Amino acid sequence: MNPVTDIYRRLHAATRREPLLPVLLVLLLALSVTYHGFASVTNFRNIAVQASPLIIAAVGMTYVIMTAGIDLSVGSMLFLAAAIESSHPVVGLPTAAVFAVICATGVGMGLVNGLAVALTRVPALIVTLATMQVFRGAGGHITGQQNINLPANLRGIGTGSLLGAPTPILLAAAVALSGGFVFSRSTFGRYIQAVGSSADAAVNAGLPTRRVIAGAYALAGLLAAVASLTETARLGTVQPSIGQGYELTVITAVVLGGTSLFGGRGSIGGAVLGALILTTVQTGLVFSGTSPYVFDIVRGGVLLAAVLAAGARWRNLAQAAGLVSRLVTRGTDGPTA
Amino acid sequence: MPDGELTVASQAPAIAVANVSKSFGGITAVDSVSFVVSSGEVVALAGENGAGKSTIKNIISGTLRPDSGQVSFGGAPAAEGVGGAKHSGVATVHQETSLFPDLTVAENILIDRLRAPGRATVQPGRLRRAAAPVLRRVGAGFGPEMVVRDLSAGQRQLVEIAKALAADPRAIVFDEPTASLNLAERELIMRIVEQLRADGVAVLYISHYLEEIARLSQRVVVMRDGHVVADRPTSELDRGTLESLMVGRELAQGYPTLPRPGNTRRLSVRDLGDGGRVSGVSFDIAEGEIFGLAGLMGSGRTEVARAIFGLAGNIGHIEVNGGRLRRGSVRACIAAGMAFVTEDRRHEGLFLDRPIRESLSIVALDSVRRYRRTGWLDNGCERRMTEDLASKVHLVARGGLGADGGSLSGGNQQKIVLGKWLVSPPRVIILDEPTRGIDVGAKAEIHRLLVGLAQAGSSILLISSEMEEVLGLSHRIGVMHDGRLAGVLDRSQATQETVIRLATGGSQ
Amino acid sequence: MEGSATEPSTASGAGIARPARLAWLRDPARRPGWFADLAMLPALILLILVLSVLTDGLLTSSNLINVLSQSAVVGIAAIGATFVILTGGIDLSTGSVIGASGVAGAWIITSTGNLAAGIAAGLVTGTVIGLVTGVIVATLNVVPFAVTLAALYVVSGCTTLLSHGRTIAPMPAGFISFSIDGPGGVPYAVWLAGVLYVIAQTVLTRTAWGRRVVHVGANVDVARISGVDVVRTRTSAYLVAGLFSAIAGMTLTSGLAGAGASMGSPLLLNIVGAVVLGGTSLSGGRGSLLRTGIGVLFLGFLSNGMSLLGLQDYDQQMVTGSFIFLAASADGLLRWRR
Amino acid sequence: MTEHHRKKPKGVIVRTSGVAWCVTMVAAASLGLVACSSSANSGSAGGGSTAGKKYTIGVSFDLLNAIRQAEKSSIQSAAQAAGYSVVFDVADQDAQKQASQIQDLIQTQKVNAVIVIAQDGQQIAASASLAKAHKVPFLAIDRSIADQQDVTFQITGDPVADGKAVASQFLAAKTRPLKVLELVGGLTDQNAIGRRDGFNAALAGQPGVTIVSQVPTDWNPTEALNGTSNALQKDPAINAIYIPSDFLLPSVQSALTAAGRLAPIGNPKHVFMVTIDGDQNGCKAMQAKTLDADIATPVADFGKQAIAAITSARGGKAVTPKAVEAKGLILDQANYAATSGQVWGCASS
Repeated sequence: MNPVTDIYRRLHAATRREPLLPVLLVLLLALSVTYHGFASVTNFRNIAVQASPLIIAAVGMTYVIMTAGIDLSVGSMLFLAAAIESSHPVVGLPTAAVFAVICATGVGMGLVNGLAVALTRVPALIVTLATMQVFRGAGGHITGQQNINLPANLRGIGTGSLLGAPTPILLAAAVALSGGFVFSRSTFGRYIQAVGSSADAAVNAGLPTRRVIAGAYALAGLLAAVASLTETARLGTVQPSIGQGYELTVITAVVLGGTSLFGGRGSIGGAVLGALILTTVQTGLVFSGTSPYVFDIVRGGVLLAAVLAAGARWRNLAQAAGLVSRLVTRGTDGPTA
Repeated sequence: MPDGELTVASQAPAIAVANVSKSFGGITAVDSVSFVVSSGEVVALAGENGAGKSTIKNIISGTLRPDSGQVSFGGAPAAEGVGGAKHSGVATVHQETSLFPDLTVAENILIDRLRAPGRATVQPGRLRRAAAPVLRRVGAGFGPEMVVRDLSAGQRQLVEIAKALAADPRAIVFDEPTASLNLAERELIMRIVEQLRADGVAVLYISHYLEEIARLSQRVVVMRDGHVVADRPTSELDRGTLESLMVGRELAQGYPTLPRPGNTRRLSVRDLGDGGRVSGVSFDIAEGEIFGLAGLMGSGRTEVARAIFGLAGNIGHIEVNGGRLRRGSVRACIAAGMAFVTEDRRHEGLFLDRPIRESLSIVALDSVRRYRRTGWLDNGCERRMTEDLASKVHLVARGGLGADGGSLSGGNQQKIVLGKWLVSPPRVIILDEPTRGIDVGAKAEIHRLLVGLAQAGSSILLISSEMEEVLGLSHRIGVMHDGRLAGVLDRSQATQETVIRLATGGSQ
Repeated sequence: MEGSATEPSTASGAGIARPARLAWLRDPARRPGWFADLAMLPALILLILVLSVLTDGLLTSSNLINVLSQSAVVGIAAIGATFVILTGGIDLSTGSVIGASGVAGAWIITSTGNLAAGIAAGLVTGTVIGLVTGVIVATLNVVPFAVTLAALYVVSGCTTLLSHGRTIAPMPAGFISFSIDGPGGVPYAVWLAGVLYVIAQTVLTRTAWGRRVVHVGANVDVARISGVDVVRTRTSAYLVAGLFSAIAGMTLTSGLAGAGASMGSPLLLNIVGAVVLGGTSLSGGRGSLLRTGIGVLFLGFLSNGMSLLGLQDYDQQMVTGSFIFLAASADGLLRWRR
Repeated sequence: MTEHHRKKPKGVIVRTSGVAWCVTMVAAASLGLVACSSSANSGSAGGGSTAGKKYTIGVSFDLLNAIRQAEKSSIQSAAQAAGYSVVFDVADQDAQKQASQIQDLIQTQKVNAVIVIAQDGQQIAASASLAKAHKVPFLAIDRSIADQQDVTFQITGDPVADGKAVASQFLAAKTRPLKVLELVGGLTDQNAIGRRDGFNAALAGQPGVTIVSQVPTDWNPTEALNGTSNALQKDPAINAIYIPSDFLLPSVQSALTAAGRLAPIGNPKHVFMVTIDGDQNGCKAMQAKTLDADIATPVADFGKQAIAAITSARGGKAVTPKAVEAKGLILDQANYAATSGQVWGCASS
């Protein structure tokens, strides 16, 4: 087996597992060709740094969506963690202590979601819709809606660099790798997919479904806090508008990555690639200098394309085309047909 | 009858149920049930649907807590929850497969032992190596790396049994393991049960098939309406008494006499296929004729039925009453007067959490309109239509037609799935395993209904894995083998042997 | 678990076995369907009582009219959202459609000065967006959450692009009066919302289409096999949602005497929250417009009461969030406890 | 036959409403608690309508951030001085919510005057005419209202003028040619549109000053940070940035430090920056000489002149001039020592 075919085989296996890999490469290539400033190490480093918080939050969200749940409160958790980080007693602590406190807060917030979803039969969408407003309100209470600047040591996480690479990238890479490892190689990861795949079978098999679900949301809370650490460190200040609408961006990245919203099927690698693609598109738009209004349209279009590609099986598409034409010819005869 | 005297082990019985009771929302499901299963013994648990067999199974397996009474394994009282049963070596094979569609076969089988003791992580390779021998033991023809979503119903049942055997338990509870299996696979399961008994494992075998009970069990526990009505050695019970014990009244023996079929061709199918394994199937059904479709599990019978009704691939040419049918659309089939009774009544038959009235009136909803063109519904007319349908199929609904579909027993649910098509007499009725998993009494009623419909002129396509039922009810029997129609036998030539020969690929 | 209704021992005799002891409240068969829909009414009444004690001036007629007119827009859009949720889907794009239809209508009104043409344009815009979303969800069998999320971005982006982010104003006096004055001091918009609720509830319970919407949500396979045109029912549900969002958009434009691209986006949370608060189940197949109406009023009185209490902005968010969870868990707690 | 596990509950009506009843009781109790605690610290009379007692002013802001807090305290201090009490609402950038809140203030809480920062200049017209109908003075600060007829008094910044003022700073800049990165606030926010259009109009056709890229931020600090670093990456020759509001300044500063371009004036790598509003960050940046100019919003005037207008309106006198356009106070390196005292950001820092 000469090395070339070996590399080709492994690449082929990788693309079969992660269909998004070629899409990202083609996108980067196209942008590098069209815009001269794009194809430079600093730019790729920039994209990676900007994508890091999204990657970290997307890994947590993938675990939640894998259990056939959803977490709308990730944006508000980001803000509350930042608020607590900038609040009086915590901001004075040494960096390691702050890091520990914020991670503990994250797990606490995640557990609030997890226990509510696991113990009561309230659908995850509603639990997190409620906690989204509760966390946002709590954060506002703590910061009193002021802009609070962070001391230098806390900003180090965002702007410092370790072993030559910016810390956010290292953090994101660590979270992605450990997330993937835990998912495929730990019983918790297997149980997550099992619970999402069929809740009844999980009860029958005696799996600790409630603990698994609570664990998934706790993990999502922890990663939201870690994402908040990197995000606020880069921003330098804590402001009331942090994390607003962030949950929709994170969900877009996870759905782009091929994770099914019905639960059971998905991949951590997909979420990471989804986040990178979204950030690359955002950067590409700045480079292309198109009018600012177009940003939302492009983001919606990318999500729609990903969903159509993943959701519709091609046979189904042909059948759908036939149906649509028949639907149109017969004319929609209104609701009282 | 199993030979050799009973070697009942001396020490405490493997499974002991001591006057267990359980009720749901005021209605008692089981009331002070007691019996024991010692190791090295197969105890059959028989009873009509709704007699409480599944409740007992769930209590033993730990998914349900009894209101009163006690379950103990090998003398020690059962711990709380599903884990309790597992720790004391009791495995359960559920009838509704409890598998994870998105996980691999190996992960499903070893779901509660994913990590080897002392190892920190899960090794997929080790899982596959551990699962392969168990799969071979149940004779599964597929590998441990397959994803369960891609397996057929029969294959999933084999994985379910392999999962129970993997824990090499001291006692196993089988809940109708052979319901969706064909003859060859059923034979394999029975041999496994006999092997388990020889190895000293205690087996509680829940089944509707009286011949299986007769062959496998030493003792039979018969339940009716939540009580144990008999707990006697199998040798003392012949088929007739067993049936009457279960139903509590005399059962009309045999099948109703068949009317003479008409000669005008009602349904003609030409080289039908679903784009997959099934192809080239052609047959005709005359007016008032019952055409049975037999064959091994996975031979494509369900696919044929679904292809005709537009639910699966649309290759081939179908004519109803001479009119060509536009393929691939359920609504066109219904417009042409066809009806389809689905195999999986709980998920495709009726609404479990909507009133029964809505499940009954859904097909003919347009005929219940008050004013011709508008969509307005006339409640009074709908109530009259549904009550007349319910009486036509002898539906017994304790809470009236407003109660939810889920509150009914299996037999009554099946009557609804059939009843909703009978507003106007259908020209063609396709039935896919109409009497699977329902009790003897309800089964007889459905047989009478089918024959009545045939008399009224509808032509019926009956698919059933129960050889006795297909032979008893059909004018002609088509036998499927590996996706092809192996042959069509007339009622006179059709016997169990000839059908089996065709079903297993032999010549006519 | 055995079916709770064990078959009576003697299965003799056809026909419906009359339930033995008939407590009118306990027997679901005899109780009219809409009674169960009032599950959240005691909660609403209690909330109003508590708020009227804590603040004064809540129960004055002018404040009651204010609450109704303030809840009219969310109420009308919630009708469409209810139909979509009943089919088992969800429509995140309702906020953007409110903005889009408002801007389209306002643009036609200001450029041509013809009120009727403007309103028609707004309604057509919303309905077309609903149809496109519905076709994608129904025919390509794609997850509604993701499709409507994409629609949210695309629609708001296009509206902002076409209107260059500017608010289109002023509106003709006749159009503004639609949401201010009306018979008995109650604005026409509130009467419109009330009439729409009555029509929608009747259509849902008394027409074949309404029955089919619920059946597609309860169990799509049973519906498909029983001859329900699942694709058309789902598509028409999103079309109706688009229409109601458009009506809400025009009402909001008249209320604010101008239309802005992002005027609708903050309303999405209230619309979905109100539908769920009322008790319509997110998995589809269970719910009604009566429940949604109660949910809308609940949120309306809650936010009105809190602003009268002078609660800080972030405290209001916390209270609203906990109320949505508590009301939803009232139903959930029941199932969990059993 | 195993039963479907998640069986629909035997939802007997008595039990459902029973649970709903007790759950709402708990929630109502918590609401009462929050209400008491919050009314204690918001200073306004505890929810009771203010008939007969102190003259009450109802205030409705579009959102709550640093500059709004400053405006809130300026109103509160001026009102305290004049003996008025203040009831305070925030509309979370939702025009309809703002209209509802103003309706509640006027009709239910029966406030004697209303001060508003409008989420949208045109869409606030309905509330203004409501106030006029109830003969309640309707004042607007910071953001102008399009249709003046129902407004008693208005003291606003002038976004277009602020944009022009920033442009004049760019024209006065010594380094040539200026390649400008223009950050845009909310795409649908009339204030941001005014500041952008004023700036673009003033720079149109000017030699030596070109806007190389426009980056939308939707008033979101993260998008400002990422947008700036991407723009710097795309066009390293950028040597001037227009920041429509100070609260985005920290993000731009982080992006510049990451690109190694944050340097005080005089250092060749210095990027010419001008911003608006004059908050604490702006003032600090002026001291550190990394910021070239800041068009400070006269927050203190807003509070004082609004309360003064109310007092005169209360006395029956017509308020003249009806609309005051308080141009931004230009604070640049030259007049820093003299004017920094009047800038609200520097006063409190």
